[in-house]
Amino acid sequence: MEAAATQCLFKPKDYASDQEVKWCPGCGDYAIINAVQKAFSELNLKKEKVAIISGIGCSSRFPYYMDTYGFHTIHGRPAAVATGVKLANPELSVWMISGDGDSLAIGGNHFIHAVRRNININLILFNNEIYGLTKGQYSPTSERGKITKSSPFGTVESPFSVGELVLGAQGQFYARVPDTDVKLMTQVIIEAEKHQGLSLVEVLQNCVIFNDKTHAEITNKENKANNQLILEHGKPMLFGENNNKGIRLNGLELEVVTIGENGITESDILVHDATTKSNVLHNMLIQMKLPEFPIAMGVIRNTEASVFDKEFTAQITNQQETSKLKSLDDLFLSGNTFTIKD
Amino acid sequence: MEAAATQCLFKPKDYASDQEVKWCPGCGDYAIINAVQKAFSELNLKKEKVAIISGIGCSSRFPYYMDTYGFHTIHGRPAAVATGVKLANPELSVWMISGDGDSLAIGGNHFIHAVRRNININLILFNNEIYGLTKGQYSPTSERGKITKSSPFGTVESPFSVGELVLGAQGQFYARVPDTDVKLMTQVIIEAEKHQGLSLVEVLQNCVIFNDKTHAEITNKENKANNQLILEHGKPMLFGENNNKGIRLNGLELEVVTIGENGITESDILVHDATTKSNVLHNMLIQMKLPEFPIAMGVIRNTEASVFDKEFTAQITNQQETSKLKSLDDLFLSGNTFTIKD
Amino acid sequence: MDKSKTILDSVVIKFAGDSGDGMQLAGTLFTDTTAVLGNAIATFPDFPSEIRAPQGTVAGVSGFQIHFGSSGVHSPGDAPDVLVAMNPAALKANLHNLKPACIILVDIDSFGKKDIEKAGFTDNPLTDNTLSDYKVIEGPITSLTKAALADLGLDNKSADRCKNMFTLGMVFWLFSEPLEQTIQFFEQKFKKNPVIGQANILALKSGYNYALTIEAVKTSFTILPAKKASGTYRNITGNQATAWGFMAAAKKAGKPLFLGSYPITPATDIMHELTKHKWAGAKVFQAEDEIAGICSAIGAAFAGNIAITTTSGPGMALKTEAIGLAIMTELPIVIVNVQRGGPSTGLPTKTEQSDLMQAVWGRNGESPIVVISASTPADCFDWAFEATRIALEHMTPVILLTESYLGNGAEPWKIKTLSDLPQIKPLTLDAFDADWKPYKRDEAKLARKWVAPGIEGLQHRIGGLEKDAQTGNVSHNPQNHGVMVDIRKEKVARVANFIPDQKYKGKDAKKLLVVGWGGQFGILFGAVNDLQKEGKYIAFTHFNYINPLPKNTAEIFAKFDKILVCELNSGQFANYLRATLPQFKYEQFNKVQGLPFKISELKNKFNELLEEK
Amino acid sequence: MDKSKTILDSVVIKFAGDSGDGMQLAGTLFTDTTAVLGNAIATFPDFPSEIRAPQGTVAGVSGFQIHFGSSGVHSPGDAPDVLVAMNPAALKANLHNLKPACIILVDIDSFGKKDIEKAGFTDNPLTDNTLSDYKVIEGPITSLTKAALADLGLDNKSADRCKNMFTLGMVFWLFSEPLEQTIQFFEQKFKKNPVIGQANILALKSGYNYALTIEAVKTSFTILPAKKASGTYRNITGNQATAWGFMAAAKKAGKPLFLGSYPITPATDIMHELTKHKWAGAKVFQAEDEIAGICSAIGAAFAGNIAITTTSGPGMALKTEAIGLAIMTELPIVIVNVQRGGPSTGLPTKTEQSDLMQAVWGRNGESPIVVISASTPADCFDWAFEATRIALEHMTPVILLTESYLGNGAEPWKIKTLSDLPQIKPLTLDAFDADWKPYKRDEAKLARKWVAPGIEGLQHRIGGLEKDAQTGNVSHNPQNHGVMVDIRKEKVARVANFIPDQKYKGKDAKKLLVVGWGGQFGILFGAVNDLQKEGKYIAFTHFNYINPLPKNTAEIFAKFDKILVCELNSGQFANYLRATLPQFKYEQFNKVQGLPFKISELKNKFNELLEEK
Ligand SMILES: Cc1ncc(C[n+]2csc(CCOP(=O)(O)OP(=O)(O)O)c2C)c(N)n1
Ligand SMILES: Cc1ncc(C[n+]2csc(CCOP(=O)(O)OP(=O)(O)O)c2C)c(N)n1
Ligand code: SF4
Ligand code: SF4
Ligand SMILES: [Mg+2]
Ligand SMILES: [Mg+2]
Repeated sequence: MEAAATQCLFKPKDYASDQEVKWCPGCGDYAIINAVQKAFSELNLKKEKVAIISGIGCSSRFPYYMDTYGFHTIHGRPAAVATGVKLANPELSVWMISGDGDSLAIGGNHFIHAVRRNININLILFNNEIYGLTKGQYSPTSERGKITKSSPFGTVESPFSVGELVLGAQGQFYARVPDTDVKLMTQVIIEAEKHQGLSLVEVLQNCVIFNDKTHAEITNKENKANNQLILEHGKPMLFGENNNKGIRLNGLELEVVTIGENGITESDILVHDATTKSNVLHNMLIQMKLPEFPIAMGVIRNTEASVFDKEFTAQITNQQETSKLKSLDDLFLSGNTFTIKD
Repeated sequence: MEAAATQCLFKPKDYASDQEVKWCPGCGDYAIINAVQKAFSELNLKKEKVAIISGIGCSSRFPYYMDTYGFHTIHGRPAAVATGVKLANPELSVWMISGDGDSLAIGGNHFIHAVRRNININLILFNNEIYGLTKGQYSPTSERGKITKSSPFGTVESPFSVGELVLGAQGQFYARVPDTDVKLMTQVIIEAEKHQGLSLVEVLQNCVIFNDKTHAEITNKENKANNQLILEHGKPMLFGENNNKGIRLNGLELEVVTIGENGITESDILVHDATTKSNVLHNMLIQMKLPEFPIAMGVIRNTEASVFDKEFTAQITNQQETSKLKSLDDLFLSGNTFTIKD
Repeated sequence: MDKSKTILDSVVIKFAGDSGDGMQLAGTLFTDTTAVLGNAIATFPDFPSEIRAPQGTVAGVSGFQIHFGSSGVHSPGDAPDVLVAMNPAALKANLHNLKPACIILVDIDSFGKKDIEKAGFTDNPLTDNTLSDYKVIEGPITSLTKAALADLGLDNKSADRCKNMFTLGMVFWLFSEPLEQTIQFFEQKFKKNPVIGQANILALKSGYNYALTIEAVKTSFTILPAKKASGTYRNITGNQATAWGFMAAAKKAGKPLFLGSYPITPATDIMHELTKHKWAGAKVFQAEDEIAGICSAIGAAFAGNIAITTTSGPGMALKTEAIGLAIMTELPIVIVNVQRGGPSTGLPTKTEQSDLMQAVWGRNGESPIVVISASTPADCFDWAFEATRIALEHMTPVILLTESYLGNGAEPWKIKTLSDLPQIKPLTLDAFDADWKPYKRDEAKLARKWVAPGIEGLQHRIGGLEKDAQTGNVSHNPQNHGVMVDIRKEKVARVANFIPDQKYKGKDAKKLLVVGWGGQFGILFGAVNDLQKEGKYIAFTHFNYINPLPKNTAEIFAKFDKILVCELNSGQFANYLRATLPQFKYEQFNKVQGLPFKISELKNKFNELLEEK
Repeated sequence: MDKSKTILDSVVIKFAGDSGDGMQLAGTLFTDTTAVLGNAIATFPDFPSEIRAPQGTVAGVSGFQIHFGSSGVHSPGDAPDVLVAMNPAALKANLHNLKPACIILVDIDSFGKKDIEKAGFTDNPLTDNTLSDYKVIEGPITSLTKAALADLGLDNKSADRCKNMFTLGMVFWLFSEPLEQTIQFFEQKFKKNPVIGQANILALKSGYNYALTIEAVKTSFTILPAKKASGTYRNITGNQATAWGFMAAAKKAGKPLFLGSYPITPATDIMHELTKHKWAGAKVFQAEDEIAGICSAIGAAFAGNIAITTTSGPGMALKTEAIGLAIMTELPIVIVNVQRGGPSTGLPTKTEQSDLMQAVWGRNGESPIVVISASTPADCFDWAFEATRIALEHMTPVILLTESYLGNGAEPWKIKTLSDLPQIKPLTLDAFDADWKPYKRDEAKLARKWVAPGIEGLQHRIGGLEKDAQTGNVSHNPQNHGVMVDIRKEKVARVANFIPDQKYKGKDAKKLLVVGWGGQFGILFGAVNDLQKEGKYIAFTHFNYINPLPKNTAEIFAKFDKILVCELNSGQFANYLRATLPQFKYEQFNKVQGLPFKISELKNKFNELLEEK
């Protein structure tokens, strides 16, 4: 139960509920909730206008810790529940919180359909490449060969690439961020809320207990300048300790070049356009892998397209305005009827 | 019940079962079963080594009509059942028959996971862009705005593009064929069987009853030369009535050019490479749409990658060879035991 | 020419032909006309699961049976008085089940040698003695239809398609029924394609005239209108009535209606119907599967909409887990299961009542839920309305069981106006209230309040983990779990305090109580009624409220020597009663053939029990 | 220093601490040692559903209870004789449930002011009178552990982690048990990280010595070995025993073993166990969800493997539809449900028996299935074996119900060798046979033959639509459907002809029959046993075969005045019995708190019924 909200702006901590946060000490989920609270505060979201829907998993305990409306549903189904929430009340700011198991194993179908429909929901995917809550089995994002409780001899499956799957399902917004960069996370989450349609934020999240340091090569302080390319719309794709490395297009392939070497200048470097309809370059950016490439971070794709809940509602409004039927009584009495008199 | 098979080669009709085929007269499914029987015959498949697994839908009645082992399972789940069949007996040639509803609506999750795992199954997707068996509701591949029994005012959803979804799920083999071209279908099905890993054949299939002529613009005799680009590995991407139109790469975009116009020669035309690891160009080919482009047909992607059932089995064999445990008695008596004497 | 007329109480007609022969349309149009004439009617469509099953085979026969009359119409009838057989297969499929002296109307054009063989006859049944007990009307229907339409310039196929209307015209003549309404239907329907409309109308008229010309049977029949309560009626199928009931409930509750559903036979028509009525604000979401169907409904309920999901057996199975979530979060949703033949994919187009156990008990954990069922096509309206009322006023998911037999069947519905219907009072809280807690309950019903997102200060979280009995916060406390298990059970049990008493028919009959539930109402009623008229000591009680049972159920059962539970399964309601009211002994009469009961087989069973000592 | 020793029959110890304190490991190691000493044991791990629930809170307490002794060990015990409380929260969580004069071992280092408040105490329970009835052993365990390990150069956290072993050392001293086995465990486990191994060993020894030094309690205890049947034993959990039972069954049936599963608490360990044994050919497929888990198993069964799927409540719900397919296609699969607290996500780490109805009846259509249940951790081996035998020899899916309480609990298992076990004879057909038809059956069992793809000439098709009783081709024939519904039912019923008779204990007791099923066997047995020793007229029968029931069940029930069904749910087996054997009256004793029964509460109930007239 909550005290009535006041008119003034909310501080990040105002979005915290009275429930004790129960993630393991050191879990990457803490950073994510911080970023979300910061973003909500910057967006000045009214708590009562927010509905946070999650599935089952460590990550999915998230709604309990937020002083908004929240629903901790069942494993794999938050996208379907969130779809119902949004269609029932399009005024709400609907957030879906989910794990790599929740959204990509059992929930894969609802996930790709929510993406395809481009319903206006913000989906934060906590990708720790493991099933945390069930104590450490491999997930559909675990790298091939990974040794876990359910793969004592290493997995023999190729993982999904979240971004590629999203784009393959006609996704219009995809961002990737490490849990170590709260600032970037906050920005990206703000962008996600602003985007109309399904906004997918993949967070590379660390599970200290069952998959510690999976993302370390990318996120480590020592490596991050060289191993992350932080994309900004309209900015050249530069990275590296001295910000002098960049991405260049060579035919149908990307390559890493260094400004000042071999006559390369900034004008050779690609400028990021998140808003272009074509997903060809977005896909290429998503596919960049260590060690040849840095990992692309930030908002990779952010395009406008028809928004499902908007059109769904508009069709109803349109019928309400144009139909000859105005009441159920009209309907019941339409067509062939017959009357029996006493 | 079947007579014992003889040693000689099978004719296409030898693969037909004794059950009456019950599709509507004029249904595109007839052409597909013909192509499959032709392909089986050319591949000289032994009937008893073939298992055909389907879900539910008009298309999924397919196994009943084939004199092989067959399983008409439940709606949306054939990929999961087929995975069990293949892992249980990797010697079998496993075929999955499914519809756009079966594989992309209810069965979407098993579909993308089978693709991701690259299990050695041939999946023929009958894409009639409608739910046939339930009498005509829109499917996840129905075009936006489509009027059907369940969308009397037109759909407000964007469809999946099968090929894009397959590639987004790490697919290694994707082919597209119209049901009107039995010869091409037969070739493609043969290629699918030869490919190791999941082979996806999307057939643009006509449902005469509930979605007649959906693919007509592509498949009509009058249009097909201009509206289809039939890809062959190692061949230039030429099409058109006079086979003088072609696809050229222009930056990150494809364009249609005419040989002989504006100085274009055959050397400007892209040569199809189905086997290249990169899916960038494959994706661009899949994305080509009328009226600007012809629709790409044939085997678009055909790449080698680890095959799930092979590695799954190899891991077991490896353990059998290397483990110190040799019998269950060894296992039961290993570790801490204690003995009570009389 | 005048025809002598026989006035009948009621008649059963069956239209039978190939799947492509348009028998469902002919039957429906006949039903519409006869309904408008004020007859009591009951219909039973019966078709193969293939879209166009192989032409000319028995497996491909599509049938539409209609029973109509002035009285005694409680069911679509055991067997036809008049059979329309468009081809040998249609004849073959129905030969084993005809009333003595049945009239058989056949299209002799379709009785070629090949057709006869395809149907599985060795000889021509029209010329050997097969039909000697029946009155056969032979008409060259196909050729006459073509001839009649010759001037319209139609292609062969389109002309051929009109033969069902030629036939219908003949049937209309037989029963002295007017053509006007059917003509209007075609004028309306083919506004954009008037040639086809005209062709059908012409065929209809030609058939009528042909029958008149040949004086098809010596007498033709007239059925007087039924003595029905005065009022305005329309013909309605169970699925349509279900959809309309929900729309009415939403209006009377003042909340938007949301349906999340995935197509499945025979439930899809509810979705088809609702989606037409976006003008009334109906939000219809065709989900990617049944799980998304119910989950979207749960989300919509959480967000304050009246949320429904519709399905049939296998889809119901898939919804099992999510129903548990609705039970745990105590959200008001209605789950409709239009039952069909099972198990598994089973017999998708056939009727059965075999999902009762699944509804009552088929979930993990202690998961009590309200289960109710409809009993006639038209009362699907009332039970959809009542299901919604219970869900909203008791904050609980409700399962509504109907059947293929109801969903596809039709009967006249005495039209209700919105003002006839009671208000529904959802337990919403619409503004901040400092005393509120998410799982605080009202005393009478043990229901919690419905608080949709949007209200300042009432933010809260719900979920599938066990929750504290007051705050709704996650609780792993053992005692609290025990308390919550009991509360959930008692909340459902208390619905019994807010429903009417169970009734029974047959005051002085102490010997045998016939117990029914669901869609077999009319047939059971008819059978019992017949025996009551014969003066037998037999009574009848029919359940619509399954869980909880009406409070006076035991009281009624106690009055009788024998209790016979009749259902289209292997004894599920009987077993449920044994578990719920174990003090009584229950006899069973069951049929699991994908078909409704026959009045005759019921009467045999009843008589058997009545004669036993 | 010599210590005086008390010899005891049996003792209950509970290790309790924070989720991170390693209580499960301490408990398991203690169990292993005491098992090897030949004691009878029963264990009960009990932990929160969070991975690391908040430190220092009652919600975060993880417990491991073990009952061991020479006799009378039928359950993990109602309440501990010895409580190890690593912090105030662990004390708080257990205070309400201690034996009088219980020994409480606490780490005083963790009784700071903040810790005490976090646990919800107002004052320090060690210094106010809270514990005056108990014998408290206070040890500065954290600081002593650190001191003991000072020389190893470990970081603080790693040193801290060894305090569970310090504590375990103290407990070993208390019960005069040797350290060797635990030392070996650490040497083995930390081969690659010997410092950590040494640290644990050092902590263990230091704890032992510390207890000895302070003479922790005046007397220390000795438990004599149990009088068990001679043979070689090992300690085993229910989940491990289940996995091994399947492996043994596969060997004895001569077919490869396939598991399709998706992780879910508390069933996942079966998969973890099986996947280790690829050397034995076990094919373990971690599917994308539970539906794919069972569907892959169905596919594997079709292809001739012994196919299993394992899950718990919500996952079971998801498998509902596919179970129907296995019933329809009559393929041999085993579905294991390790039950947990429901409904919905419920209480994932707690035990319950509330999925019985779901197992027996929770599907669409008439879908009979064999249901059996295990009753102790070790006999999960036998019931997994038996489930497989029935599936293969009767060509039917089988549901095996176990419980969290069994799956995680452990007891000594008298090791079986493969030669001890009977052969399983699957109904395979391995070569062409002109007489064979896909749905032709043997007369005794009504089972069809198992024909896997690969055999020339036996190509055939199966599926979820109703099928012809002989050919297995799709059939929409109503009579055939009726026949098939009956055959499927009768096939399951006939399993009763191939299972042993039900037994009961308590020959001359006509007054009260206690009926149990599943994992509460030991506790129920213990409670009845106690009263029988007191000379009360009470008997006990425990069911492992649920559907069908053993043939002599009614015969046994008929011998008694009262039948009391005891189960961890609201009365599901009782309701099932009412439906199945309605001629008897069933009383109920139920508990739905996520916890096993207590012997004391059972005895109270039994006495109450015995005293009633
Ligand atoms: C129907 C169902 N199946 C399985 C589970 C068990 N389960 C709970 S969470 C989970 C996976 C968690 O992984 P992920 O979604 O990646 O979340 P994380 O814990 O890693 O944040 C599983 C398998 C369940 N609760 N319900
Ligand atoms: C669990 C379940 N849900 C729904 C259905 C109903 N159903 C049968 S087939 C089908 C869709 C068929 O569409 P598609 O897969 O495209 O096959 P098509 O008939 O077009 O070949 C549906 C919704 C079912 N049989 N089972
Ligand atoms: S198990 Fe992993 S993901 Fe879960 S709370 Fe702990 S650290 Fe976080
Ligand atoms: S309904 Fe459509 S897809 Fe189905 S059999 Fe007929 S034509 Fe083919
Ligand atoms: Mg995860
Ligand atoms: Mg389709």
